[in-house]
Amino acid sequence: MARMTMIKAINSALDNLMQRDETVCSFGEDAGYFGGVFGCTEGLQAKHGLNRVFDAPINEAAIIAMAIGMASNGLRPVAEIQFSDYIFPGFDQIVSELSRIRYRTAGSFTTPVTIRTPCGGGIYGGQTHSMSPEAFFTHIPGIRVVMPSNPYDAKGMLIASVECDDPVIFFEPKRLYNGPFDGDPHKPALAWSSHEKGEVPTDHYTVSIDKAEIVRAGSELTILAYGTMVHVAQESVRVAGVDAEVIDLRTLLPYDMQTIAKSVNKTGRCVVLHEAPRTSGFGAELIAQIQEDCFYALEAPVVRVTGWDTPYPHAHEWAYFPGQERVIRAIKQVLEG
Amino acid sequence: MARMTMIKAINSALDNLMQRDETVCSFGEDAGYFGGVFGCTEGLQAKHGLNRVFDAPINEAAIIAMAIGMASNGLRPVAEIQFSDYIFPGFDQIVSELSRIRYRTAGSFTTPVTIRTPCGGGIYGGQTHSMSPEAFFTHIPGIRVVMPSNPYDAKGMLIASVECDDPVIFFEPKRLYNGPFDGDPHKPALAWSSHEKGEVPTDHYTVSIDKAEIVRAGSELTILAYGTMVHVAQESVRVAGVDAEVIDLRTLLPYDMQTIAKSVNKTGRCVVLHEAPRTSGFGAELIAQIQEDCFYALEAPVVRVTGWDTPYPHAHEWAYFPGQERVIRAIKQVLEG
Amino acid sequence: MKRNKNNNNTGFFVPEPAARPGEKPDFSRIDISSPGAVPMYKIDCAAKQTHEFADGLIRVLGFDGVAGGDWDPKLDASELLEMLRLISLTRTYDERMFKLQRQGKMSFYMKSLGEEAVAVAAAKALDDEDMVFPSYRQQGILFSRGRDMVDMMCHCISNSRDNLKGRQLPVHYSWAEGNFFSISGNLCTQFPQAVGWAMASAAKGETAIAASWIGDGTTAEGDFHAALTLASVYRAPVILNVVNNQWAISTYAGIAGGDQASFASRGIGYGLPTLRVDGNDALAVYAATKWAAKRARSGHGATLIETVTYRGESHSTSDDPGKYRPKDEVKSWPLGDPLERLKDHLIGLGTWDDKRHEKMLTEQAELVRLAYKEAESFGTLREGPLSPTASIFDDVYVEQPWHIRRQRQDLGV
Amino acid sequence: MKRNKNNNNTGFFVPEPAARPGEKPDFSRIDISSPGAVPMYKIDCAAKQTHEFADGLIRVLGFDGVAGGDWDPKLDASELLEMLRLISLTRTYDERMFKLQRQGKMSFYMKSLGEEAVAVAAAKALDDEDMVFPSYRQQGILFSRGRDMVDMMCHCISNSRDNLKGRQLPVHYSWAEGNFFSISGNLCTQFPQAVGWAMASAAKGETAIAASWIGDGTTAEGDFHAALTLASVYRAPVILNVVNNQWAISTYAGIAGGDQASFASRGIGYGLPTLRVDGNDALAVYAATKWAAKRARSGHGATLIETVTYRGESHSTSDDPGKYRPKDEVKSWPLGDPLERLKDHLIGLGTWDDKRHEKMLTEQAELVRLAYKEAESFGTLREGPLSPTASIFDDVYVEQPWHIRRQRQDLGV
Ligand SMILES: Cc1ncc(C[n+]2csc(CCOP(=O)(O)OP(=O)(O)O)c2C)c(N)n1
Ligand SMILES: Cc1ncc(C[n+]2csc(CCOP(=O)(O)OP(=O)(O)O)c2C)c(N)n1
Ligand SMILES: [Mg+2]
Ligand SMILES: [Mg+2]
Repeated sequence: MARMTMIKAINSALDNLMQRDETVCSFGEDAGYFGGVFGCTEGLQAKHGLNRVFDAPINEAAIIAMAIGMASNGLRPVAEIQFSDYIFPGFDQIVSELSRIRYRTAGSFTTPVTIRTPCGGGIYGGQTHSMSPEAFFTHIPGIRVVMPSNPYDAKGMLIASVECDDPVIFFEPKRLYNGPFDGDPHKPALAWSSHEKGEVPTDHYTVSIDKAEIVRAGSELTILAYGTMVHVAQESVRVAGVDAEVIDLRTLLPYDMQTIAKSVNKTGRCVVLHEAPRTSGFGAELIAQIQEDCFYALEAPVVRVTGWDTPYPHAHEWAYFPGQERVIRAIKQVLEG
Repeated sequence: MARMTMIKAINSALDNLMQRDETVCSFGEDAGYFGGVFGCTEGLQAKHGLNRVFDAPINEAAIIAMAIGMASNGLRPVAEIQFSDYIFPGFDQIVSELSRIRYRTAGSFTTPVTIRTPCGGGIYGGQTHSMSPEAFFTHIPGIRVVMPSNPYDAKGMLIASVECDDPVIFFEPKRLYNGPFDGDPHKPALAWSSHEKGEVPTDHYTVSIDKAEIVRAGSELTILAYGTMVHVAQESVRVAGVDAEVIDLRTLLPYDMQTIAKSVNKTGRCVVLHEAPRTSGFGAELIAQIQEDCFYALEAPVVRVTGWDTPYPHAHEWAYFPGQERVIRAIKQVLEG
Repeated sequence: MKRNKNNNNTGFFVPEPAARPGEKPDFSRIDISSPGAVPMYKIDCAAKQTHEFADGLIRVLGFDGVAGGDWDPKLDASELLEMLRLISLTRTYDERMFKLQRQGKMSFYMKSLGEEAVAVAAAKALDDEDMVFPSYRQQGILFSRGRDMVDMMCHCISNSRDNLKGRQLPVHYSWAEGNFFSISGNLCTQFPQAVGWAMASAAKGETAIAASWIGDGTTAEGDFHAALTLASVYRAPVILNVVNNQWAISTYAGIAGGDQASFASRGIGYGLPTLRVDGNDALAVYAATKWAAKRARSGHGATLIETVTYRGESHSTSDDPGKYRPKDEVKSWPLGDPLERLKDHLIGLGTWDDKRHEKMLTEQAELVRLAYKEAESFGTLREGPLSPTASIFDDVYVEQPWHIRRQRQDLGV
Repeated sequence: MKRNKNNNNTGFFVPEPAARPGEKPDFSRIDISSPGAVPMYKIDCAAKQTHEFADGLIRVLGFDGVAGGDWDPKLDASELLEMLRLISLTRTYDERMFKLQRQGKMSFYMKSLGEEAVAVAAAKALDDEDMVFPSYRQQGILFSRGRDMVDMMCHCISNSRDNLKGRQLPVHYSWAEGNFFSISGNLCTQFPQAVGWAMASAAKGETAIAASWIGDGTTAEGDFHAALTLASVYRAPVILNVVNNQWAISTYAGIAGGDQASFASRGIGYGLPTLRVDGNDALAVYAATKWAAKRARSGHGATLIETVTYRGESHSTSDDPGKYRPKDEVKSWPLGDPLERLKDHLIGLGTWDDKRHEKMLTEQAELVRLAYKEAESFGTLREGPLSPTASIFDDVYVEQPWHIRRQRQDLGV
């Protein structure tokens, strides 16, 4: 075991995968020689060779299409999209192709592609380096959508994703790359080395991409979060001094409704968090399903704490980011409601 | 006044617009000389000239980008995307550009583009001519999303869309182009000439793109629908013999929450319909907001009747399409729930 | 807004075809070099060498039926006959299926009339292990690779034997066993995928290459550029084919930029070798494909091939070409008919005659008729039986997740 | 999987730059023709005529500082001096802002070191009414068009005077009054938009044209193809510029296909005239832009221009180029420095000298220092004041809809 940042954990996952399975390859813009703008693929080209880890032209559709073609010919490509804000030129290849090839060929062609891409705000990236576009992907039948919130899960879930025969969109909350972040930009930055989930085995292991994790058991209310918001939730609960059950969803499509429903049926109250804009965000889906499955247990409306329905502003990052203050207000609201 | 199909109504709207405002122009694949694969722009090139109504190369990104550039230079382009299934190559231009230019320039550049595109199933179009992708667009702050359900609204809303200074995605339920469709494929096809909403003024008029319409007042439950599902809802209510309030949303972003909440607060029960896949479909957003605004009035879980979470299958169209049987079952469920 | 007609200094230019309905067809733009005008290149030549003839036309079969020039593949009579048979079979099949669609037997159909040689000759020049990524107008490949016609029909009528379980529109074939990739309804998406497939083949040290086909109109898509960029950068063993049949539904090739430069010449800016070929000349298509395949297989990377042909029928069963082009335009098409030209050649060689030809047509018609009869015994779209309804929930994922399972239960299947 | 190094017959090819960190820089691929090698074309020439030199280099300023050849725009000394001043000012500004970013005054910065002439000379060759759609490395245009430097800085430090209300990343300028379109963080999206803008101008019968700039790496995007297709088909009055500064963050131009063919040559397949220009030669850039602008304005349509230059600094404040290219690579760059070259030319003409040059540099540094002081008086990102917090909810739509109003109330602003 070793303490790793999320970047190192991802790197280690790719390294393990490539060592065990010669069909695994990895590519993206700046992801070859340089090792990626965040360093997730650093050293891998030198170790595994040019045909397995390489730079791609700046064309996200090309990157995804290349991955689809490779996967249909027996490889296990891991494509990196530099920022999830830039995935949209490749959206058609995901919606119309990647997600449907198994279906439209009745299983005779399959495309086990993993697309890794950093998402989320908190780094003063402005409207083109801060997006949380996960909701779009949860409306695409045929792909899986996952998002880890710590290095241990990142490695285990990435390995599980690449080994899974379904295509997976693997979101990496970039604000968590180097350390946990509880939503308070004024505190000194934390490092993963000081966090138990920074403890990462160097060898191969997997973390289920079907299961949510209850990161804090509680009875008063349920908080559903994923990515960076898991940490914001935990700290908000601590500050508010409430006995909340905090669930790290980890996987958004399919999501783990069993764990969610069990918790909400127990607490009767629920807050849903995400960084993405509210309208038609993934929180909407969660709430729709919760009110369907837990209606008679609910004692107050489920409350969403989300990014606003605007592009992500640069200077007013902290007015946009759904930080502790907003989460705590929501907690109070559902407890009173 | 005249009886018109939805196709003619759209054609008439464009004709009126081009007559009144010389900055309005219209283009798309096969939308020039030929007048579009559904005929919506028929005759307009001959009447208004090659520079105002013209064929575009088969590149949806190019079509939308061209519209953005033109709109930023004072024109009012109406871009046609041949099928909404094919809008995704242009998705980036919508998400990253069209929706944000006003915002990122603090209002100093604006891009009043209208994108018209046929959507929905019911014509044996298979997975690439049947999609209902509206939910994706409702998660994009900065654009408006509308969908008429009849010729009268189609014309009035299209004129309102083009005259609106916000970018608008204008979905045209292709199953309604030639007549209303109540979800029963075994009945003989109806024509708009036999429907009161087929009565369309030949002159300029507008229908609000901010307001839903209560197409049937009722007290027992509220049914929210848009596009083709409005007709399915109405017929299902008739067959089920319940006193439902049926609301044609008409506008999905921003949606008319006032009308919705008023109705649900009154009836206490609600069914939401759409053709699109369920998970993270637009129904999820409606339900999330309803449970927030009407929680204490709700007497049963809001039920979704939707397309399945699969690509749209060709042969089993009617097993996929959310027809009357499923709607009636849902009505019973919320009434009993 | 100024509403100027074309070619003025104000107003932008909107290209228009040489002839619209009611006007006289005009194909003076088609530059017809004689067989031999374009030299054969060395298999490892610099791409630049091919660019000189990016606007030319590789031809083998003269209009007198005689083969000639560097590119003559010098095929055996039996190989030539096989191509003739396949082109004719494709046409016969198309003809029947189109009619059956009109009779309501299927929801949709698309013919490849007049451009059958593009698919058939290319397929014959490729190895069976090579993966093809076709568009919807290369059904000829299926016949060439020996796909069972009944299976093809069962797909088109979406019955219980449809290998795609009724999930795809007719003609959107997929045949994994025949290395025939699933045809997408979305244009051009398969072009860069083919490059990725080819890269994987190279990475595995295998000899199979990939080939893909798109139409003239489809070249305008961004994915076209994606494919050429990838193919150029990684020197992928792939053949990228543009089937320029002059029309994209109602828009002529000029709307995709075809009046300004040939589609083959698009490859120049990527440093890809480009071959522009008479698409109605089965021998030229065969030779060009063979050359590109050999080049790819020997590690010299991708080739862009434009086949110049003419779409002889409507785009699909959904449009009426009389609304946008002269009704008899095909009659003026200067490159003739691929079937007739190959037939003339064979007759010239003395290995074929009109009688045998007639006999073949009759036999093929009967073959198709019987095949359809058999296909119908497995059901039709309208009457059934179809694949089991519950199967619509399969293959979305490897395993059915909870939410899809719930939906299946909801439907009660 | 076979793991072959490049150029074998198995394994696909992955291009690599001539030199990596620790290796000797090698620019032997840069073909340096002498001024005059590329002839001047008639304004209405056939596009084909320009294609002959799509791999050549239009140059005016020899390395001896003497201007020559057909393309010499023969500018007045005052015009030359103005360009010198603007190139230098751009550089001085960049230098200071880069440092200030390091000091935490802004979140991000990007320099145009070594390629300032591309923006400055082009801007000077355009009319002020022409709309520019730049990338993030053409800040020189803003200086050329006389934008207030304090305003530029206020944008970069996102303060209360930022004309974009703090909504955009630094250097993503937008200046409607100066016909400078909003810079997008998304690569290439503006390229086809510029064509649309130009078409609208033509449709309205106006004389303004559009010009857009992207980098070498960005040419790989699908929107590049969209732009060239639209520009070719509709003969739009637009200039499409590719600034080939050899690098795209850490990937060299070969990853975008630049080793196989010049970026200028991409235009050939669209029938667009192509000019490949020494980008560090302000006179050549000026002349090429002037030619393309005149051509566009007289109704002959679009031109593709590649300017060959070198990115002298890191990509942005976020990367360390020492990790992917030789540290001193810039010193080996054969096309020299645009500022030095123009300065030498002016000195050669006798209208400039080192002393005046030093004085100009000192004055500009002081100008920039004072401007920043003034800018800071309107706040900084860290300390504020910023635009009012409530303003983040404005301009999403013309009017604030109910749901955004609710969210504003939620935030309590
Ligand atoms: C992305 C996308 N856009 C639009 C369409 C609609 N469409 C189907 S075929 C076609 C024309 C294609 O023409 P061409 O590429 O010349 O091929 P051909 O039909 O002539 O073989 C169009 C516009 C589509 N299927 N996919
Ligand atoms: C669509 C998209 N993909 C990726 C990026 C990330 N990115 C920003 S700049 C850049 C490199 C661009 O290189 P080039 O086009 O050569 O321009 P230069 O920076 O050299 O001026 C990349 C990959 C982006 N901004 N947008
Ligand atoms: Mg065609
Ligand atoms: Mg560059």
